[in-house]
Amino acid sequence: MSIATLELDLDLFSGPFDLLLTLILREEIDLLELELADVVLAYLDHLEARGELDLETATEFIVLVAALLELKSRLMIAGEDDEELLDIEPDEAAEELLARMLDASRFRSAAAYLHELLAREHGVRFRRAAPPAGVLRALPAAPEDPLDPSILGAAIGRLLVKPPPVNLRHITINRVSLAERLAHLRTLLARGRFNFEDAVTGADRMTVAITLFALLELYKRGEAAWEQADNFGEIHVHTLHEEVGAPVSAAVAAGAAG
Amino acid sequence: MSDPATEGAAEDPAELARTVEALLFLSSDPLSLRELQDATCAEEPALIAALALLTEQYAPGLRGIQLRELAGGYTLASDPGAEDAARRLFSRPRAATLTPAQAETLAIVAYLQPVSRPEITRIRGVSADSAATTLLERGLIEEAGRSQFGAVLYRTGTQFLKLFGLRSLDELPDVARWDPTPEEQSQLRERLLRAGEARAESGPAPQ
Amino acid sequence: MSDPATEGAAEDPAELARTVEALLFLSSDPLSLRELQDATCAEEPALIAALALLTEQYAPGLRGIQLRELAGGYTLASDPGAEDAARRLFSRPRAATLTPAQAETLAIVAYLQPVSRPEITRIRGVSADSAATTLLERGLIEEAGRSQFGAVLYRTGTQFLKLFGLRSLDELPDVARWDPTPEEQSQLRERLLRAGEARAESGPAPQ
Repeated sequence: MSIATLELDLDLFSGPFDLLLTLILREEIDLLELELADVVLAYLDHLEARGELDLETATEFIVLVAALLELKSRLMIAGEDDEELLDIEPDEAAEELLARMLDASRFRSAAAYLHELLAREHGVRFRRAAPPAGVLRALPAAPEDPLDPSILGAAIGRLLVKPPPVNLRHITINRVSLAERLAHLRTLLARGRFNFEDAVTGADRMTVAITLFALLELYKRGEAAWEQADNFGEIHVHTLHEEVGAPVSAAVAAGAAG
Repeated sequence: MSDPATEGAAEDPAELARTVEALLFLSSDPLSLRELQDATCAEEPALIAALALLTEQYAPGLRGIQLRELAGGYTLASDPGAEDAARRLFSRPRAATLTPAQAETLAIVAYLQPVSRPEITRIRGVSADSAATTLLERGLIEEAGRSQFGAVLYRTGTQFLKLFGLRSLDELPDVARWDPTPEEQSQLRERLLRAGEARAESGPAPQ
Repeated sequence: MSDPATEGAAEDPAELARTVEALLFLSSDPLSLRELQDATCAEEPALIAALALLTEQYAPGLRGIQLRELAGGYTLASDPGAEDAARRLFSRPRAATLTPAQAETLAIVAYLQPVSRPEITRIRGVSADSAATTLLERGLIEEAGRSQFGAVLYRTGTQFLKLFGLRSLDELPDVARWDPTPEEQSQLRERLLRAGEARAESGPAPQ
């Protein structure tokens, strides 16, 4: 499993871990009020119930919790009623954040460069075909180290697993669903771009949160991206992928509406 | 699609010949005159002239690649004179590993053969194109005709049994050992398709 | 393996060029000088002469096929001039378009390889899971063992160099080239500070 789907049942919040992160980033949940120890305990409970340690998930969890701790300690210091600290802290915090943003910006530029390289290769295709039958037949009988056929059975076993049904009822009280918000955003996206605020006009906090979650989902799937010129400024959402875009999305939206 | 520039280009026999050459190079199946015409938007006489030009360029003995006219159309193939070298090339030892995507695709072909590419995609929930092509290139799967809907069908290839040290397909391990819900009665194919579709739905986006 | 007939053949540069051409046609991966040598049983100078001959035959503008030096070897590829026709024939665009998330993930892997998924997430600030999965699926990145903490490590593979037209990773420019200018850095710093102050003023810190 991914750490994103870890179910939490805390005083302040119940739902999956990644929704918690979203709400914190959106400042819908005050990180200062959240007992991070409870999050860690919930994860340990989950590990115990599972009976095995998935190292990749564990690493991801530690990174995320460390980030939350860092953020929280920063908030706590900045919140102290101390003029001097207030003067210094944002400075240092900014330096740290700046270092991270520079790192991210470097690789965003590198990504843009890769796009250029790819564009330069536009229209260059490679032949991909099986070798002639005669050549294949003549190949040596067996590699020295044959693969274990059980990897094939195990692969089929994995493919037979059905996903658990997605259920967000406990946090949405059935009024708003991720699917519905996705459909809503895709309908708006059909226009090409829109303002996030317009997508949630008059909505309650939970709907806003689920809508934001839906937007993250669209971003993850390469359907949408956004720009925000200033911190706390307006969020402009635009469509990303013409290929994945209009027709299918429209069909999904229509299906969800009906 | 067919803007004036393309149309104009199609008039130049040398340029049309280059385009046809590229198409024949890329396609692993023979291309009919009709398919070439649709792709190049050229008139039939121009196309025939281009093919004549290519036939000259690929005259026997000139190249390591031959232009052949088969029942199904035109195709490029390696010169048989290079077969010894080709055999040496393909028998060079290579790491006998499979990526997870390749293992899944190969398992689907092994247990369900013949199986179509769209079926593999439905079961896996993601496109299997890259994995399937690599398996084809390694001779682990091969084409086995077309389904009634025209999709390419796959079965395991000559290298499959060799890679796993099996004598026959009967030696494939029984899936029951890894079955998460052995109580289900329906056929393996049905169950795989249902599970794949359920996974595709749980992720809300179209693929 | 190397019977006298083959040896003799290898002496004739035109014939060797034909054999090399056939091998390049058959192989989907670029072939290194070494691999060509092993397959043709030719001496290196003869092989280099044969490749020079092929390079002439495939000089730009002559053919619908290009001879390219990519990913540490030689390979044949279609001429971009045929792309419109190829798209009509295969009814799909050339495989590789990248979403911004995929491009960023790929850039991080290309520069920092081997690099783990949590590390990619840390740099990007958002999860790289689905982007990494797609890149894996398309063969642009591959697994490269595990970190000391057990996280899967990624590196780029041959497919990456091929599709991006690179001979080797050394051709990628130094990542420092994209460091923001001092002015940009100070602008960014100021903006961060302003945001921090805005927050300090507006947010009555909860107890």
